Amino acid sequence: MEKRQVLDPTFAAKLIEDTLSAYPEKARKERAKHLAVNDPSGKNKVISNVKCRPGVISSRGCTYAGCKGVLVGQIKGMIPISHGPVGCGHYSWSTRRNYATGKRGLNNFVTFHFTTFYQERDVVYGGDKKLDKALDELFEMFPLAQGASVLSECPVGLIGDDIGSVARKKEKETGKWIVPYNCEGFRGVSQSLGHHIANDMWRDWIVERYEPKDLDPDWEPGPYDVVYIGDYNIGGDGWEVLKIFKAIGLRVVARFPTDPNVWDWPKAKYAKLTIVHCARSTQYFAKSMEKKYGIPYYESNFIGATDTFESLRDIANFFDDKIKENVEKFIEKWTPFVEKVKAEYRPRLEGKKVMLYVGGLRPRHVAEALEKDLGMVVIGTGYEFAHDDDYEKTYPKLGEGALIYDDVTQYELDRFVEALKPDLIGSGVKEKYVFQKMGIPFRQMHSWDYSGPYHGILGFLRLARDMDMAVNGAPWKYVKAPWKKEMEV
Amino acid sequence: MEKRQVLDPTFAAKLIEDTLSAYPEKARKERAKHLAVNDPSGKNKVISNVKCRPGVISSRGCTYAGCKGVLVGQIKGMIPISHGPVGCGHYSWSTRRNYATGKRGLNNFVTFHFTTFYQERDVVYGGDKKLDKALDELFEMFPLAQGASVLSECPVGLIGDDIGSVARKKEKETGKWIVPYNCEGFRGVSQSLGHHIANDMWRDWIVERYEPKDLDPDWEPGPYDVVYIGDYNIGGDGWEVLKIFKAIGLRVVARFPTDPNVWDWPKAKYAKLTIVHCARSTQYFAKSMEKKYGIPYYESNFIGATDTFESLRDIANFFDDKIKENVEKFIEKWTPFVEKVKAEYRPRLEGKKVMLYVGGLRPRHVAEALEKDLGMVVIGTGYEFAHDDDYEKTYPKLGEGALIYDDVTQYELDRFVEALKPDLIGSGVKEKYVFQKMGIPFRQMHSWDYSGPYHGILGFLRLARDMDMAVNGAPWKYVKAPWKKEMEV
Amino acid sequence: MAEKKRNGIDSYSVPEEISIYDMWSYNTTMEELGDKPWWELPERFSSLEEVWEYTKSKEYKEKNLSREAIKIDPEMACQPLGALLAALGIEGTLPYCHGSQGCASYFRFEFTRHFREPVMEAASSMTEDAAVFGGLSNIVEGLQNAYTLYKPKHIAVFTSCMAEVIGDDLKAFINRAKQKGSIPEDFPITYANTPSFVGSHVEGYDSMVRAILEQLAEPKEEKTEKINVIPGFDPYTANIKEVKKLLNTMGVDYTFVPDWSRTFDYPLGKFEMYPGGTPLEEVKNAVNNKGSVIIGKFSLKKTAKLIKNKWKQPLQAMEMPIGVEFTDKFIMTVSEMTGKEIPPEIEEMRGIALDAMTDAYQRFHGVKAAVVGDPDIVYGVSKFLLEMGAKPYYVVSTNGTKKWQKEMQALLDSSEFGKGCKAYAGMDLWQLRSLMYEEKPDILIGPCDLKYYAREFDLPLVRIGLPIMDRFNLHRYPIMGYEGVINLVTFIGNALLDHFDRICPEVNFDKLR
Amino acid sequence: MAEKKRNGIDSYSVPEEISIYDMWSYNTTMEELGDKPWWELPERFSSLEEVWEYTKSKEYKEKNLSREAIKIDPEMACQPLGALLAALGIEGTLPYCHGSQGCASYFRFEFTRHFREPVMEAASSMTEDAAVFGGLSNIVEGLQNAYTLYKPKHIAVFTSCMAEVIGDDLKAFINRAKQKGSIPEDFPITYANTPSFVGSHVEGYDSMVRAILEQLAEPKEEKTEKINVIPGFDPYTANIKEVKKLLNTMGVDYTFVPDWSRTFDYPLGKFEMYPGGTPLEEVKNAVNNKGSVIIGKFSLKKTAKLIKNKWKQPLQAMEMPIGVEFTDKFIMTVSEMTGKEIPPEIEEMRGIALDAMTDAYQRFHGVKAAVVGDPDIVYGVSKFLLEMGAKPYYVVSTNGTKKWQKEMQALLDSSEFGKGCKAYAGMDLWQLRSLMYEEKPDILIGPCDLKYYAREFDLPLVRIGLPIMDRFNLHRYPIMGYEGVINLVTFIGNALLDHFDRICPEVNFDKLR
Repeated sequence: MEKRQVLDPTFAAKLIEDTLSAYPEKARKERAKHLAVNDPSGKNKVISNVKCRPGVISSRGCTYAGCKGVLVGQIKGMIPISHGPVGCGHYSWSTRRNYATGKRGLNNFVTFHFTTFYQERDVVYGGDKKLDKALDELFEMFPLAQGASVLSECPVGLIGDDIGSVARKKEKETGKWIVPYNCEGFRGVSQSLGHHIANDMWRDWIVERYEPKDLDPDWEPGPYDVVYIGDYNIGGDGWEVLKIFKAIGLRVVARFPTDPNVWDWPKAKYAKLTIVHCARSTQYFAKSMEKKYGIPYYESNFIGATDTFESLRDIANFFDDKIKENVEKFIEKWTPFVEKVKAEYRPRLEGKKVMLYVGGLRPRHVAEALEKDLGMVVIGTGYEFAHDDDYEKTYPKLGEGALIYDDVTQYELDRFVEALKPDLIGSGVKEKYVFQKMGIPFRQMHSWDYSGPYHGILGFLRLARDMDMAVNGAPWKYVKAPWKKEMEV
Repeated sequence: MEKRQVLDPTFAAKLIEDTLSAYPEKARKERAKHLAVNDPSGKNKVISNVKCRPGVISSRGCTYAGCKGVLVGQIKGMIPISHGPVGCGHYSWSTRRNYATGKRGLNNFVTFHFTTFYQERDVVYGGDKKLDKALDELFEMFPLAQGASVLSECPVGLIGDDIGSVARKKEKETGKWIVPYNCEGFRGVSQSLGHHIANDMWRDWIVERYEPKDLDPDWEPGPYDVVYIGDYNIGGDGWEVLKIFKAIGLRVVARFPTDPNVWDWPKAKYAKLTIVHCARSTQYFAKSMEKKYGIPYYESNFIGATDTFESLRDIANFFDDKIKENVEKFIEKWTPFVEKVKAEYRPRLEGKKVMLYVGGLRPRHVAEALEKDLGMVVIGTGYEFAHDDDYEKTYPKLGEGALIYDDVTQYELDRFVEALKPDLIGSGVKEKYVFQKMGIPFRQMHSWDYSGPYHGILGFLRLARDMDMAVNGAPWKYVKAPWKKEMEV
Repeated sequence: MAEKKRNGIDSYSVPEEISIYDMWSYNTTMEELGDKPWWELPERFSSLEEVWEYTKSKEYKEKNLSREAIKIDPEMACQPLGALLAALGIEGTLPYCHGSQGCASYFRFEFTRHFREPVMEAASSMTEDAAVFGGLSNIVEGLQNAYTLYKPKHIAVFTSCMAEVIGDDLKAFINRAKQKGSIPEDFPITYANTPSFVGSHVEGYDSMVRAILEQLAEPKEEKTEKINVIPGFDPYTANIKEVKKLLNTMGVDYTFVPDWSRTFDYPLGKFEMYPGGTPLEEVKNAVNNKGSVIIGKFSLKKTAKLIKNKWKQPLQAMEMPIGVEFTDKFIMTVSEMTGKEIPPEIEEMRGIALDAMTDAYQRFHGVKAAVVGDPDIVYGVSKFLLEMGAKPYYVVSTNGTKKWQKEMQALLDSSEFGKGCKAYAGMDLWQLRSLMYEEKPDILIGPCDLKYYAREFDLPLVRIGLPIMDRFNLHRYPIMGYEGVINLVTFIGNALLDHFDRICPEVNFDKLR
Repeated sequence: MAEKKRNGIDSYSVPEEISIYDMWSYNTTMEELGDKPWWELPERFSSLEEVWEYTKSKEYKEKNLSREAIKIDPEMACQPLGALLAALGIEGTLPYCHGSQGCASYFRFEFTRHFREPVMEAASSMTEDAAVFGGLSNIVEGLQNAYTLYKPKHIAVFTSCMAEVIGDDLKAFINRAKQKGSIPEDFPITYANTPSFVGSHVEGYDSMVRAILEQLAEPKEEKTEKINVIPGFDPYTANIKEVKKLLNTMGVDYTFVPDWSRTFDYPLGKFEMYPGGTPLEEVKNAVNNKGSVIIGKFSLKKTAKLIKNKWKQPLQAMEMPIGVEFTDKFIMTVSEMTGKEIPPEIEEMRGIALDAMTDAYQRFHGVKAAVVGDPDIVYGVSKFLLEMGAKPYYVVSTNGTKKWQKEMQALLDSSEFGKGCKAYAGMDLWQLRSLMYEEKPDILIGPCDLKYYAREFDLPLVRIGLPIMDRFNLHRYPIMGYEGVINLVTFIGNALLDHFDRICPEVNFDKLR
């Protein structure tokens, strides 16, 4: 991408400095390392994946949230047990719009809240026995369940319960799959560790332990087998992508967490390519597959038309000419549609300033879609729980002078927004109403704000429509009372 | 029924006298003739079916209301045209819960509002041409219509339009049935004339003009053929009765206005018996059939279990032993059910005082059901638009001392209610909220208050339940603020 | 896995051995009862389906839209109904309908069903003899009876068709009644001519409001510091309360006339013959106030002329304050006319309304609505929809004039969200049906009569306007003012969500919306 | 004659040539994508239907009701959430959660989704090192950062699990932070222990309310003429406004504490860090007021003890004023405690509520409801239902205690309409499902989580309580007070009618209801 300045770097640096000045000494020093003015060459780096400063109001969640809420809770056919007190399971009950087919209570447990409901006596005497019994009760209630996922909350780890041995014992007794996740919220510094734990457990407790033929005797590997991971299927995102893979001749033999069919996962080790959408949450798995089975992986982006087409061409390069031809045909077929969408929406969005603050991939994936396809200008971006590699991938994609903020605090983000007055902010629901109060259009970019799918080509229309709806939304022009207009300009 | 006193006749007479004292001289004299203290022997008569006094607030409707709203508007397959200005059709649009099967807009026009929408020019230049054109447009819109009913509003008659000749002309042109009703609101003194007009027109324009074989070549008369008329099918009343007729072996060959299949009406002249429910609105037709074809008629009452059983036995007497046996079997089968309903509700209603003021049959039909089956005590009743014969049938059915009020005025009814403090009032929606404001339970007894069916045996359960719901309804005990209780007793 | 349907609302608190009987057993088909529907007879149409499909066709639509002599489901009532509303908004007033037997009952029905409240109205109850001799004797006796029995402080007389066709002279007749001693000479009686074959309830309302203001007026030399606020025909009690709340918050001294906010919303416990209304003294004095604001510019043309031309009062005749911009306009208009500043409390209310709008607008964006009802109400509701990014795609007012249609269309064209939207004056619902088969909207907004079409098209219906006879309390929730904005967001937004939750596939059945 | 289903809410304002694409095209079956569901594999269950039917059986029900170790869809949150609500009801207060990384985000999620408003809360963000060394350093730095950055007037500290399991001593830690100069010595910090493995959000709310009242109290010799009004855990802003309206109408001088009515309902235009809350001066002085009324007797047991035993104030701990009788009781209690007479305006409000009740009760009579939620709320809502003649057939409170169950059952038994109705403490929704398959109710009332069951049983759902994440503005409509009675009549009554209009046969599709 050519070099372009989106903010005056001196101004941006001053803004960061001014903002930091409000902190006490220690926090100021620490927070300074998380904030930078972008130089696309990556000269100005931020640090990341370290503890929050206490007291600052961070948006981060915890390891349990990353493990249960983002990944494990979505597995179809596995009962996700929030193991511990009632709260964590309550707050993460159906709050992510990760879609899955199946019938609730029969073979789909995604929209439930299962809790072992720790009481004081469980904290004092330990909860392993309760878990043991809970599993019996659950399989009695839901005989079609393939198994259960046990997700530990803080007290479980702190009091030294051993969910691993309970899992092993009950697997033998019941014949079900039971996967223990020690994802207590106090471990790690954010959601990120939760992803890692989930990846490792899936590899060790499912993919490595079972063979495809155990579940599907007729199954044979094929030349176009791929695994698709790291797409949360928000609003149906992943289904859009699966349809495209089908259109270009690939066979998706396993996937998560898009409507994740856990019984297919053992096939992952026989695939030809692992396609990763959110590298932050699922590249651990991809790397394991590469290391142990030599399966290459590719980090895709299906947000935005340009990146979708580019990702497809890249994927085709792992295969033969047939797939390459299919991809070209696909692109040819859909280009007129993409142009129509751009013609409709780009003029309405061109040059609009955007600030992003999201999770582990969208701060750069979305940024690219908004800039390349819709002509918007991203003047600030940051991650809740990214690592260095994420930022390394980010710097070159953003314009010069853009603010980079890692684990941004409520205080910092408020100041940046007040100073920069963006036309649109894309972040989470906790931020949404703060900025809407200021009269600034906002989209929740974790959950697509109850919309979606945004992935793929049809999703691009929805993305473009929604950005227009936000930026040019009807009520915004009424924010200020007409009798106040002259006084407060 | 044995003689029993429900109010002290001296007290009742004094109440009437006191109430009348508020009137100016002329109105007092006139109104005095409409009010009486019941003597079951019929000694104290009221006059009826005369003009309202102006200015008094009467509940009566008009001839159009009686003709269109009560009878003609319900005919299935015939498009009811409110011929004149827009209002009358608007106010009578689907406001009666007279049920009919069929598909709205295809072969059922009961829930529509059709108006020729007179404007000033139509009043000045006449509206016959407009009607002519309206009929063409309607048959174009609704090709499955059997025909149309033309219902005149006031201006039509006042300016001298001739809807009869328009109807005849259009019948020839279109092959449809077109029946003109000169039911202008200024004719007559109440709804009553509207019923009469409808009866006569149906006889002259439908029953007399067509033969059953014209419409149903296979049809043959049978020994158990009856006609059922005067049941408005409120909330499905008529269907309950039709089911009973079927159960006892009668064949209903024509009926109105229960889901009225106009194409069957010509069969009426071949029936063995005309069963009349509301004699006030449909005995004209029954008498015509008797006079011209020697078909006897019977005035039934299917409100309440006792009267339903009695009516069935009476009807059976018009037929052979087979029907009589069927009726006895029917009664035997349903008596335990009736006893259960009574056991449940009678103790909750026994002795409760009721005042009624309804239309043309219910002031006595309902009174009987409430008294005989549910043990309530009717202390006052009256008709909006009855004639002498209705009152003659009423006196013996009510207790001594009960108030009888014809075309009661809002003023009179308020005074009576204030003085008598009944436990329940059954009247129309215009009265409902007046008396509810006073904290007195109320049931709309024209429309069954959005409930029903009340007819027949299952309807009796609903009737009993609803009376209990009204009299013992939960919110009534809260009417007075608790902090006011001591002060205002 | 389907559940057997139950008629939930009709579950009984009856012993089980009784309740097992199916109380809706009349669902027995007519065929079971031995009926043979005529349309199945051999010589008739063989297929209902075929005719039904025809009624959805373009060909049918063209015929339907070109009808001239018949209206099918028009959404409007007649003049005296509006006159009745105006009369009920004045203290101690007995409305009196001079016309045929029966009209008065119809008007009372309409309001009593809509508000679920008593509605008092006397009538001349003219019959055939009056057609021959005129209604003089009816009015002479009628006024005497009404005055004696019901002890009003004022009687408002209006006509229905018959009196107009036979040419009764109201003014002369009333004078005659006074001469004859039916009522005292100085007793205030106002009168208006309101034939049903002209205009609609809206025009009748206007005529009666004008008559009351004009005929009761007691002009004085000096002007007061008060203003008059005069609502258009409006079937809500809460709208009046909301507008008065805004005026009170601003500290404005005003006469709200007419005012039926208590007439149709007063406590249980005691029946009141005259529960509400603008005090008569204020009505008499309205002529002396320093200005007037009409909220409902399509409803009050004659009244506007009285104030402007005869009273020569400063007058602002504006839209109903529905939606944020028209409410702002109302506030600023009042502020300008009275010199009162707009206090922070008003801004707080406004800001909360904006908050509700921005919370919900993404559910409104692009949603196509069919909006049906009186000219002023659909004008305001459509404006609100545009402010939310929704599309008032079909704006239908059977009683809208050509002038209304032009202004309505201009409003639609003034917003980018109004693209493709159209205003239809004089249209009836059966015509709207044809339009909807061409392009189906997402929601219907209007009186309860629309329910037949909501069912046919499986669309949500938000009930606004008159009549609403099948739901509780809706007149108790304002659609005007900033509070009205919040209610419209709630009612329309949640209706869209209810509907979507119902029709969406299970995978999309989200706990977050 | 069926219409093709459309996803109405998602209609697009896009050019036609784009909009023709079906945006919900992912409804493509998984089979089309080459998936084979595992439950169709030969060795597995051959029939989903069979298992589904089994889950509706009596046998299943018995197993389901005897579960001991797992809860399935329990309807309750944990203590710190309640503490957060209490803190947000105090002027200038920064809530501060001392516990693991992440908890605070969950609590903020819950309220921000429910109210659609910003929710501010700082946290200690403890991680593994704190598990080893304790949370002292986190709180010392945390309080300093929070104080310096966000400039609160008061910080309210509460705990989540971790701090409780490792045994952090809040009081000592806070003193330590002050000694270290993190915050000024005289800066008010209150604290409460709120472990998630004890009680629910309701108990956490109680603990924090008590802590705030107790720890901020500045007792004086003299008593004021004011009373304290203390609400139970209540996820509405409008309830507070309604109760205050009643108090203001009575002319009572009161301290309403805590008060989040503006916290979650303030104007768009400017973000406010501390938009609402009871003034701190009033909170400090609450101890000196002449009496207290608790509205939410199941929510505030510890607070009640403080007031009664420690403050020795006259205390009335009563039901939430939901429904007419509990509202009457509230009015009379306040009147008695303050000596203020009950003015006619209150009677007017009450009478209008009664009017709405009697207009609608025939639609409620005998209707069986499943009512789910917090103990105080379901207690009040059930009372309202009984007052309407409806049957609160299943009253489910996962966080209800045995004592609550007993009192709730007694309330049900006290009414003839409560016959057959039952209270269920500790029950979860999956258990309620089994009950409902035995006897299906007519309507569900409770938080939005019930929607899954509403869909399964095809029942109307009236959303009351916390959380409501899928509808707009409901917290802006009170369910308390006389206004609340009207709203409950409207919401429940019209939901019943909506549902009936939907499921009734066409012959019964009436324009009048």
